[in-house]
Amino acid sequence: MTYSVRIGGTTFPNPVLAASGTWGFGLSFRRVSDRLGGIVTKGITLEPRDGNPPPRIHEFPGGIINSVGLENPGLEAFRRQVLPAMDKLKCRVIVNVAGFTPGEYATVVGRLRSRRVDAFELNVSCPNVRTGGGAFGQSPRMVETITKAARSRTNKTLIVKLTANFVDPVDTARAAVNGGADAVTLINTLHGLALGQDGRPFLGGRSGGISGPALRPFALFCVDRVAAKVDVPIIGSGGIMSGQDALDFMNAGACLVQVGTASLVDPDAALRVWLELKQTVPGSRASAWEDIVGRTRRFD
Amino acid sequence: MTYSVRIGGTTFPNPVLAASGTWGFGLSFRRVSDRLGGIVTKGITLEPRDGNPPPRIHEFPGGIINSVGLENPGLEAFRRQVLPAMDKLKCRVIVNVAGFTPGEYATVVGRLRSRRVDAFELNVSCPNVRTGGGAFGQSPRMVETITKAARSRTNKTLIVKLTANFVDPVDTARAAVNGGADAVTLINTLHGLALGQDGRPFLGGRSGGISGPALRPFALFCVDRVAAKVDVPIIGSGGIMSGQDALDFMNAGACLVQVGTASLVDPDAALRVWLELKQTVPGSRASAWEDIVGRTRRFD
Amino acid sequence: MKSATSCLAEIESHRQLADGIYSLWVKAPRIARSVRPGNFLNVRVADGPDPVLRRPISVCDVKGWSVRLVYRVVGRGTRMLSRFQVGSEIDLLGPLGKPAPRPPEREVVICGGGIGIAPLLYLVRDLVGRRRLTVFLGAKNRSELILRREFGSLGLRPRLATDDGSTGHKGPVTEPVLAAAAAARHAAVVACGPRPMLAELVRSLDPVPVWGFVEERLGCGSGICYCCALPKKSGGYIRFCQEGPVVRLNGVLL
Amino acid sequence: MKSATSCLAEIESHRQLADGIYSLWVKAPRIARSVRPGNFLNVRVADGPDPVLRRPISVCDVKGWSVRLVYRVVGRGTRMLSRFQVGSEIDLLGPLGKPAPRPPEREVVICGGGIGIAPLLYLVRDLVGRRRLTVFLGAKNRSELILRREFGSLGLRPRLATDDGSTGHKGPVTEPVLAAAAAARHAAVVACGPRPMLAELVRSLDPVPVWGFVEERLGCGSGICYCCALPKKSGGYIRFCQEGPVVRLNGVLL
Ligand SMILES: Cc1cc2nc3c(=O)[nH]c(=O)nc-3n(C[C@H](O)[C@H](O)[C@H](O)COP(=O)(O)OP(=O)(O)OC[C@H]3O[C@@H](n4cnc5c(N)ncnc54)[C@H](O)[C@@H]3O)c2cc1C
Ligand SMILES: Cc1cc2nc3c(=O)[nH]c(=O)nc-3n(C[C@H](O)[C@H](O)[C@H](O)COP(=O)(O)OP(=O)(O)OC[C@H]3O[C@@H](n4cnc5c(N)ncnc54)[C@H](O)[C@@H]3O)c2cc1C
Ligand SMILES: Cc1cc2nc3c(=O)[nH]c(=O)nc-3n(C[C@H](O)[C@H](O)[C@H](O)COP(=O)(O)O)c2cc1C
Ligand SMILES: Cc1cc2nc3c(=O)[nH]c(=O)nc-3n(C[C@H](O)[C@H](O)[C@H](O)COP(=O)(O)O)c2cc1C
Ligand code: FES
Ligand code: FES
Repeated sequence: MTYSVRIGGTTFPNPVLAASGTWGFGLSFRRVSDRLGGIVTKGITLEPRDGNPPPRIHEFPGGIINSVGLENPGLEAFRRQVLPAMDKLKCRVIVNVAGFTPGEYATVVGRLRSRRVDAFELNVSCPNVRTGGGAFGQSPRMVETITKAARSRTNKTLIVKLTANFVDPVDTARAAVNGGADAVTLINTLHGLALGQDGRPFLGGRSGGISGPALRPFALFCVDRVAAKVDVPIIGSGGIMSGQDALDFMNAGACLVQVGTASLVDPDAALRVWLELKQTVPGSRASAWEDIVGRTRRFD
Repeated sequence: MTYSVRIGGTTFPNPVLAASGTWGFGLSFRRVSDRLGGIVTKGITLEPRDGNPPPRIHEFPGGIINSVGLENPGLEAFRRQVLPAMDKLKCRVIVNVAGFTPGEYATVVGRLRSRRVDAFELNVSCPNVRTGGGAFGQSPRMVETITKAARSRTNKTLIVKLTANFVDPVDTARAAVNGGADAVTLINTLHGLALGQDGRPFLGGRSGGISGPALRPFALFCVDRVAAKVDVPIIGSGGIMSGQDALDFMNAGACLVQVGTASLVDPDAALRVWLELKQTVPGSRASAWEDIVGRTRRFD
Repeated sequence: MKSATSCLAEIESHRQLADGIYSLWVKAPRIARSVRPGNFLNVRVADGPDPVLRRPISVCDVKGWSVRLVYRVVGRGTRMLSRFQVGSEIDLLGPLGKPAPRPPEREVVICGGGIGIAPLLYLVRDLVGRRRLTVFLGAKNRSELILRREFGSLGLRPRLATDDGSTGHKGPVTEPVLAAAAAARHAAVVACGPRPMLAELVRSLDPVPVWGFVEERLGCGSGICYCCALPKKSGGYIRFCQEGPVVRLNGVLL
Repeated sequence: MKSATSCLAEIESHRQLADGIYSLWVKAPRIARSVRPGNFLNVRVADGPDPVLRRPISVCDVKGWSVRLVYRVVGRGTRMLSRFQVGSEIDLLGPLGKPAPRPPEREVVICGGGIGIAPLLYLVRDLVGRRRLTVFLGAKNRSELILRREFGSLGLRPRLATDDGSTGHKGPVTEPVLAAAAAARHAAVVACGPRPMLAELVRSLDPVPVWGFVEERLGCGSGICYCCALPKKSGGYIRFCQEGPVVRLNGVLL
């Protein structure tokens, strides 16, 4: 029996990935990275970015709001300094890419030809920057344009990470497919605002993105909805903390899942999710996931 | 100094309302109802409805998901049996109305001429019924049509309760204003799915609506966003549990707030929210809320 | 119905009765004064919103100003409840639910299974002397046959059943109940226990009236949220927290 | 840096030092072995996700296999922490953060304000005998001047200051510090306390190097989330949980 999952040209040894922005570049906890299905890097932009002023994180019951604002070293420093260090990772590497024009996505994707990069995840859904990012993800047309632009520059596996902020992800998932995506990730963080006692926005970036268990039932709804309507592999993301949570997303239709906020609480979380998930799978099929992915719809 | 707030033709003695579906018809806890700014009834439809099969409620960290499915006695029974009993209430009464065609909204609104009804809240955003309801709220055009239809049948204060499920509430708020609404309520519950261990949907209605503190930062974001872009009075709703939460929504731009899920935990919650909110207000202005509503945008 | 309020009650004693089953006495004069058999309390187990909702627990007994709850740890909420210390305060909403009606029949058969024994004690206390009672209590094993002494001190001799035969009849408690109730043709049955037990009683005893405590998933417990639908045989639902928790099982779908 | 793991550590003692200030000893051999002055632990205070994040607490002292944390209750998380019982286990992630560098200067002035006294103890233990130390401790009042005995048993005579004058200098601890440090021109200062205190030291002592423990809002504490930005004077941010918590304050915006 195999636990592996194939998307585009990439085979992931198991379906649990570390989510973008919550795992750095996979280097801090290699003992975990190397046992996961793969890791997704922090979002990379063409130019380096300092990110948003502090505070960048706020808590509310069941979740957090972050406004990191895509702090990253930029394409060139990533290529020259970070990527070589990632050579020692033994897992699949997905590079998360953000941009402010479709051309920027294409450029970043086009220049990362290293074999160390297995796939790209186009982040058209980051709510923490004023222009581009999140706004793109709310327009199916822009999603298609960006995906096409990136597709034309790479043969690697191409994933588009979608938002459900004020847009039906069914529409943007279709757009991503039309643009040539191999898979979609559902969902990125949801817009969130937190205020201080005097009414002033608490976060340095004014508002931020909601993640953690509070996001889970909405994310799960989105996965189920897109799975029912669009024929595309789905990577589930939103509040996954346990093997049962991961199983829920797979039942709803995801073939891979990402663990984000949970890793902030415990760096072993993603690995624990994988080990717990593995426990729940009966060992009788050629592929462990055959009976599991999309199971929920069989009860309809 | 006054704590009252005026919307359309209705003056609310204070800005805290009990939210629809979480306060029945205000009769169970009159000692609370009578001290609130007002109460919003359970959603009323033209025909009686049994609602969804159980279970109708599920918990997740920081929130709940409900799929009551608009169980209600229908317009006629409401008019004949419930409304007379509500005569003894000493507070403002807003009747929440749901429908499956624009005409149904209009009919319900048109037939409720009783002076006991101060205002209507058109629920174009209930996620717990397959057709109509939620789907309407995702289309600005439908929102406008429904609002117009209702407006043509009543002179009472007209509020439209909007969703942020897969639609930008800025667009639907504008539509509501164009249709003749006096105010909008932001936001109704967000779609949520919960699964059992075997992948089967947990709720009898399959999926449901997320409410409670987990919804709060997203709801607050929506209020702030609409307040910045649309010139319409806003009633805030989503996870309000304390006076500080209510103040947050007013700072973000709401002139009234609704307390929903908190009342399920403690029937005194809405009253407590009001008393706590009152504490936070400096007593120096003609209207207590002058300096408070929309304060957040002054920091931009 | 009087509208319920929440109150903070001091915990007077809190101990384990059997594996995972706890007995909690709280000092709650207002509740003790007004609570009726069949009522339940909605208990706040967290001081924040996780879990958001209260947990409904039936009143097991009342003595002076004190109220007793007996509960089984089945998940996160009841586990949190089990950690409350003597001397600390607990937030209770109630009494909630409709008082259990006294069956008009002169003869009443009581059937409690597992943790379902607990809510029957206070109800039986009310019926003693008013009806001819036969009490049947069943559980997995001897140690989970809780509250035997309390039933005994009401002058009753409960007939016992355990799955493992460690005490009384070996097998489900429904077996001795069915034998007895079939004999007593004019009896009513009042039962509390797992759904399959309740369903079996209704099915096998038909048309004998069976009243039962049902455990439904609640939202508010106080009638305002319509989250507690119990399907009626005739279609539609009853608002369980208002019409129950003790309902005539013959009329509902279990 | 070695990558951190979480572990369950048994609580050996837990007591109140002053109003709202607690001392916690845990048995954590792996941490005790590897922790360095300046390191902190990220403490899980809830068993569910409310609050979601851990709470960072500096290591105050180490003895054998045991680690001491001293903290002040300021909000929900620290209040939950204060309720942990002796004998129970607590989930700790660490050691985290960069070990505090030993200032190259021969003379070091230590300045602790309020709860900021706590992280300095372990650091001072490391410096004793290696640098000439002058220790200044300040607090609101005498009872909040914590850990005086511990500093004393290192052979140091801390100079004290209280806001209310109940012990030592009456007024902010910065006053005696500034007097002394201005005299010692080649000293470095290591400080921990409220931001205004730190800012005042940097401003008044310029260009004397001031090293300080800063309290920034953290996400992971382990370098993977970029939520802990501390603005540099030269623009941009340092990733505080990796470069701190002890940083050269002269280079950052407080
Ligand atoms: C009117 C009423 C009276 C009750 N009286 C007692 C009693 O006297 N003693 C006793 O031990 N138990 C009683 N229960 C059951 C008790 O409320 C549940 O066991 C408890 O809510 C489970 O909470 P949990 O967080 O531990 O479990 P969870 O982790 O939430 O769930 C575990 C299981 O408990 C059940 N459950 C969860 N929430 C509810 C809910 N709100 N209502 C009903 N079931 C739920 C679910 O079926 C679930 O499978 C009563 C229930 C009701 C409705
Ligand atoms: C590296 C580091 C070491 C620390 N060492 C100690 C120590 O040894 N002893 C001690 O008493 N305190 C220490 N703190 C501060 C301690 O972490 C906070 O007081 C605690 O997180 C507050 O949590 P709360 O839930 O009680 O407060 P909350 O209710 O969350 O908030 C109360 C206040 O605490 C602050 N706060 C909340 N979360 C954080 C966070 N993650 N990081 C920093 N501040 C926060 C906020 O400014 C807020 O105003 C340290 C902080 C850092 C970053
Ligand atoms: C601190 C933080 C930083 C993040 N940065 C990125 C990012 O750079 N690119 C991206 O696509 N998603 C980013 N995300 C979103 C996560 O990858 C994930 O999709 C989201 O948090 C929901 O999953 P979770 O609830 O498991 O965290 C970030 C999330 C967090 C909490
Ligand atoms: C059990 C339940 C039933 C509800 N029924 C209705 C309804 O009939 N009509 C409506 O407009 N909103 C309904 N709502 C939504 C609430 O009025 C409120 O807008 C939402 O729950 C968010 O606020 P909260 O987090 O304070 O609960 C319902 C919510 C709950 C929890
Ligand atoms: S549980 Fe809310 S109405 Fe019954
Ligand atoms: S707190 Fe996460 S990187 Fe510093």
